[in-house]
Amino acid sequence: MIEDVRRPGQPAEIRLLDYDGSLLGAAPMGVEKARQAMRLMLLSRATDERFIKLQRMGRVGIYGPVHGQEASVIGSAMALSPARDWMVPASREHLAMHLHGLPLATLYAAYLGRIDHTAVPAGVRLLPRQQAIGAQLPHATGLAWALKLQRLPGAVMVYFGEGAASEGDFHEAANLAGVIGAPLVMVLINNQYAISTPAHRQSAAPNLAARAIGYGFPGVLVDGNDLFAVHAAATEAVERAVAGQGPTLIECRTYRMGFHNTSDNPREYRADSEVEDAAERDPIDRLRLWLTGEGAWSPQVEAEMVAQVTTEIDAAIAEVNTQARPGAEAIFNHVYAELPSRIEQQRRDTVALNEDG
Amino acid sequence: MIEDVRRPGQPAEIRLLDYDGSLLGAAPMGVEKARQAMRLMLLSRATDERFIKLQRMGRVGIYGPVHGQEASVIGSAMALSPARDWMVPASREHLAMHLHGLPLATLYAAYLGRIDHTAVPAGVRLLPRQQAIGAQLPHATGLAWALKLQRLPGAVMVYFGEGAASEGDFHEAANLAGVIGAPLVMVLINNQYAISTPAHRQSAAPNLAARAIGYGFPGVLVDGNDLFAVHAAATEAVERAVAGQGPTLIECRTYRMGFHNTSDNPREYRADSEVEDAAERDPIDRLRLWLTGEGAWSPQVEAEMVAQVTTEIDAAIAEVNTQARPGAEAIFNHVYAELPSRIEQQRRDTVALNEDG
Amino acid sequence: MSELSIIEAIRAALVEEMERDPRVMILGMDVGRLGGVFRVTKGLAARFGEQRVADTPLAEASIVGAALGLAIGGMKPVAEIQFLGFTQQAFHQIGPQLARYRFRSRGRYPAHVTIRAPYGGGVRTPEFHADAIESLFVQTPGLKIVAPAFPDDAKGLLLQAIRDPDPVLYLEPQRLYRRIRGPVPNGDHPIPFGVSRMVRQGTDLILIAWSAAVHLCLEAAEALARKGASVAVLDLRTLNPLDVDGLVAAVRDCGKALVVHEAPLTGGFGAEIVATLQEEAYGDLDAPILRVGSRDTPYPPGALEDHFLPTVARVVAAAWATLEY
Amino acid sequence: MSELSIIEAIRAALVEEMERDPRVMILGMDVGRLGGVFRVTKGLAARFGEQRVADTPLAEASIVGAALGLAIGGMKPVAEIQFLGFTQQAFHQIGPQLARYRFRSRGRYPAHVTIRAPYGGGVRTPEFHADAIESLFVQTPGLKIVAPAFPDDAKGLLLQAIRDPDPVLYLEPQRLYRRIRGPVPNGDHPIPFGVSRMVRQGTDLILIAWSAAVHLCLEAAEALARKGASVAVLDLRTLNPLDVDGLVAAVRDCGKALVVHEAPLTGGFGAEIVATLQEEAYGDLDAPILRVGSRDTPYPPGALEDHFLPTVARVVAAAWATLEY
Ligand SMILES: Cc1ncc(C[n+]2csc(CCOP(=O)(O)OP(=O)(O)O)c2C)c(N)n1
Ligand SMILES: Cc1ncc(C[n+]2csc(CCOP(=O)(O)OP(=O)(O)O)c2C)c(N)n1
Ligand SMILES: [Mg+2]
Ligand SMILES: [Mg+2]
Repeated sequence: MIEDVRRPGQPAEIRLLDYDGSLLGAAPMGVEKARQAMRLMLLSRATDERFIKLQRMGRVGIYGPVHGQEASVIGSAMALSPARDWMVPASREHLAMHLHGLPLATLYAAYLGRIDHTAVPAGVRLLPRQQAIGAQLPHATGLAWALKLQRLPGAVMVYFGEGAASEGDFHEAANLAGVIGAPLVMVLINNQYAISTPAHRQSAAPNLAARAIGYGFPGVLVDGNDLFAVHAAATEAVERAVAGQGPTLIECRTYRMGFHNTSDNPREYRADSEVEDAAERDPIDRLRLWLTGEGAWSPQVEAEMVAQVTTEIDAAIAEVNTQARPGAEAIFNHVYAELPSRIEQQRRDTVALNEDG
Repeated sequence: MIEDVRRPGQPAEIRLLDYDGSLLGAAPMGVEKARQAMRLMLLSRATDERFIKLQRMGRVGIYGPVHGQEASVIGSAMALSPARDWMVPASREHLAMHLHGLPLATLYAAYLGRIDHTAVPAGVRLLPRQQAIGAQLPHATGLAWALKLQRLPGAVMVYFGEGAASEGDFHEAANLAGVIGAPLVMVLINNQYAISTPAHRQSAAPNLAARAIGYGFPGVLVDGNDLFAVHAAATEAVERAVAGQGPTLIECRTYRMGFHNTSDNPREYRADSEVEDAAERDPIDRLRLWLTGEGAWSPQVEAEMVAQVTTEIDAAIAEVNTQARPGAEAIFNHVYAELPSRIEQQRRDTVALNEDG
Repeated sequence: MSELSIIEAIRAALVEEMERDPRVMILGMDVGRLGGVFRVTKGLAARFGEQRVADTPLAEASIVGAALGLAIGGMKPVAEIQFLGFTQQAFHQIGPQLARYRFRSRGRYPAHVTIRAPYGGGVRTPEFHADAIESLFVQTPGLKIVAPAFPDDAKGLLLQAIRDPDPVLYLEPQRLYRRIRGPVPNGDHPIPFGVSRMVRQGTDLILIAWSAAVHLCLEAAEALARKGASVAVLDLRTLNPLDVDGLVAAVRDCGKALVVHEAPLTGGFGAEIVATLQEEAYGDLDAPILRVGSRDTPYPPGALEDHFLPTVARVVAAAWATLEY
Repeated sequence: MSELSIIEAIRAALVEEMERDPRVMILGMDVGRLGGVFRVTKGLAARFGEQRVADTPLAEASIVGAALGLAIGGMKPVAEIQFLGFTQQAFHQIGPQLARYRFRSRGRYPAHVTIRAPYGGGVRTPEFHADAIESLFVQTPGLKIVAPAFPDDAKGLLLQAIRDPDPVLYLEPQRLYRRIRGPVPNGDHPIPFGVSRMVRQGTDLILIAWSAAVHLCLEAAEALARKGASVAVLDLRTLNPLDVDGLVAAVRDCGKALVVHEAPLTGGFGAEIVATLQEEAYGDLDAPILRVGSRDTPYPPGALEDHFLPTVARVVAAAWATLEY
């Protein structure tokens, strides 16, 4: 009577670009767009390298690299229209945020302690990074609900990890989105780890895309290291959302190549061989092979592009370095629209203490 | 690329006993056991009637009737071995609790204000009713985990409504149970309403049994007004749990015939015709038809049984009436193993005030 | 001027504000067709449509979290949590998210959200339904906390809450919902936050309270008056912002004060009032400021709540002890 | 006697108690193979097996809720919440469930659970990771709260917590984890709850604190001593039960007191201490009891935390104001 429902109804993992760079289906973008994606992926990786270095130098507190997940992050973000759609990040989607309109300098300012230069600029439809795992999910549902209520065009894309998918917030946000028919695209980046916890200890489900069924909307499982598969799924999901067809859950199966963050040492909990295996499915390598096959890539092009993104990073960091470090009073800014008198007094005391010191 | 996953993988609603009392499959119990179930269902309905009356008389604060859900409640509970298995109720499973070993007088004591006579007796593997919707679910997972860790035989059966299935607690408890492979049977009593909110506003999912797939264990959907279907599914789920095969989710589709509780008036939010329709699928009527067909029932048998359960209720209430009402100090009992001095002082003050007054 | 119950006053504020501003909407469990378990929003779904008065699934964290998202998206949501006790299910979305979103986004996204929740004892509710847990929110910078005790304040403070650009937790005294009626000025009279209200004058002692406990204090003051003591009652009305100046001025006049609240004694907001007054008005105090609260136990079943909650007798006793100090 | 860091002391207590009692187990995120994000449980999974030192999914409410179920099922779980800030995700399972289960079940099911959580500032953590939200739990009858500041207390109080039949929230000062070492008696020396510890003697003023703030007070007392003031420091060690007698006695001796905590000022546990002392020792007080806490703002990014947190300078300034009162 009780059947093992683990088998039927399982979405298969969709792949469009194979490990060797060959196409398994229609490419969802042309060469130009793919080169642009490549640039963002290289910029992402270079940002990782730079910030790990800055952290080692003591200039940055903690940094969590994106290494390995670039196709998931960028393939999804490229499906959005920044002037129309909203993005709700978790914390490891730097280049998606940048692509959506956040200047690199604004992104970096947060890591470099320039709190008053971290605000998302007016007009950029982007929420701040979220440090409470999963907490952004109901915000995204509410935001998508607001679009629907006001009959505004657009979709909301929200990012989260397979760890976040265990939180009650995921469930409540997804279920509410289903009930509302909210224009929401839930991008679950399954990088196989939540700090040290492997995905198979995070859930016994064969895949997490299948959870969508329990909320009444479609779920799709894609190879998260395949830019094309991610982008095709995200594009279709955004179209569905904008067309009023409701939410979609996209599980991107990828792999966190680096440490969880700069305080972490993954050798304490996973074998090098596992990481080496995963390296063979590197999202950048795969796209490089395809672009090369299309005659649109060469080591020289790549070297130029790497030089370019390095310059970009240098410039952004230089810009941040010109920004004044926040004064003591910064902790009182934006707590309320207007400070209640008791806290205004604390503000004055704090500033005074600081001037004394 | 994105398929409507709402269709494939859907468990069909299982029914063994049709509306007219005819069998659609093998009966999971014999006539004797079915009569016993019938007795419990009648006792459940008579308890409803009595407590609604007592509430109207001002002797009871609030009462939430079980009317309509008897097959779900009793069919599932009958699958447990009280000496081996645990039961974790929500709040509307009175007769399941009784069947599992809770004396009627203990059950009623809570409604009649005898707080110190409400404890589950030692040896009865039952948790108290839960007023925070869904909060019992992680407790049940933990309890099932404890059985597994200690290699104790047994299963844990936890009850909850389709409303509770929207809470984060449901998700977290189910997912953890899947990871552990806990011997847990999750009985979701979908009575179509959470106060005034209809099930289709509670979730867009076509059914909630399908959520199990997202936690890596089976889900099954049964006609919750069919004692046999509920019992067969519950029995199999308990066997799976005890055999170390992990959790099962059982969605029992039934209908809340009465008000949410004595403070509620369902006419404010649902049509009488809907309730009249549902009455045709009454779980007691259906079993009565089958038992009659088996030659094991008659109006006279029923009249005797009703008289018997009335006597039982009378006796239990009479017993409660002999219990002393709790004194002021009862609020300080069982707050801690031993009262900290500050609260001990409050206890003395309270008792003194009470003696003065 | 109309004579309204607290429920009617709250409903009037909601209706007027929804008519004035199309971005105001209501969300929560059973708020639509049913009008909420207390019928506060009765008739609003019919009037404004089920889009703007929206039933949600049974999941408090998503109600608050979605309200924040709705606000970011341009709405002014009024979220109803069925009972204050169940804000605990949404706790991580209130303090760490709603209250901090303006700060985290450096002003880009104010959290223009009101959370309404009934609370308080004396009406024999099931577990959790009466819990006076307001003090679990008083250490949440960014979150304003409002607790009216009269129909006019209920309306005026709710108008202010809905307009206030900061998130507001608006606490409704369920015990008083229909029990008291009072004059409420017609039309648009929002009441500013952070201003307490002297609801009874007196010279010997001041009783400080908010929400339903204000009425307990009025009864106690009456009883004390019969014994010859002149006792004032100050209704705080908002816990954050706290009217420190008003408190200090009141204590300066009387020299003696007593705080009364429905929450358990230890860790209740009474402690903050005492600590603040002790710091700001030490020289004016002629006696220790005692506190009368509920007992430091879980909220007991209804039949026992009278032993748990503060009573007129306990307030009178503490008042005498203070007066005789 | 061994010289241990706080981390080592906590680990020692866990190991000893797990060896003594097979029902003691650990659950939480990353506690197994990794040994927790701070490596507190390092080596324990290898020693006791991954059954007894179990990694859980990323879901705090289920960690606490399952711990309660495990306790009902006969285990003595020690649940780790990765950072105290994330107990808010589990809030509805702590106060309303864990803390009340004994009461609700009329003694049938005591909630024999310990929750361990690191907290406190000064180490430039990301948002939420430093939040000193202990006062959100002080109005939770049934829940004991422990906050050691030294290695010996860390061990002895954890031994007691694991054995205590009531649920215990055990707060670990992450700033001190490896920063201080101290003598810890070998063997089984549980420390009873509700007994504060005078960690520095003095006659002019007493500083009252717990957890990392105790060390701030010791520094401040030293600075004040250099200026000629004799300042005592009292380490509360447990917030519930609160050592009221110890507090009163200490104030009686000095006549002046100051409370220091890492939590924001308003609504912090300092308020309760002031209110209690003001009530219990009014006649012995020679000055108002001031409080030094963090600012009433959200915890700012690391680079700004020094402006937010109490500092030696602020403690010294408040102490002088009190001494000169
Ligand atoms: C609510 C909450 N619990 C715990 C943490 C600590 N923590 C930070 S990152 C992380 C793992 C997140 O895993 P996942 O969602 O898979 O995202 P990933 O780090 O892999 O991108 C944890 C547990 C947190 N930040 N928030
Ligand atoms: C956490 C929580 N939120 C809200 C409530 C108020 N409430 C009591 S019963 C109920 C509906 C429950 O619906 P369901 O889970 O379907 O169970 P049913 O009442 O149908 O048996 C609600 C919302 C509550 N008790 N607990
Ligand atoms: Mg991950
Ligand atoms: Mg229901």
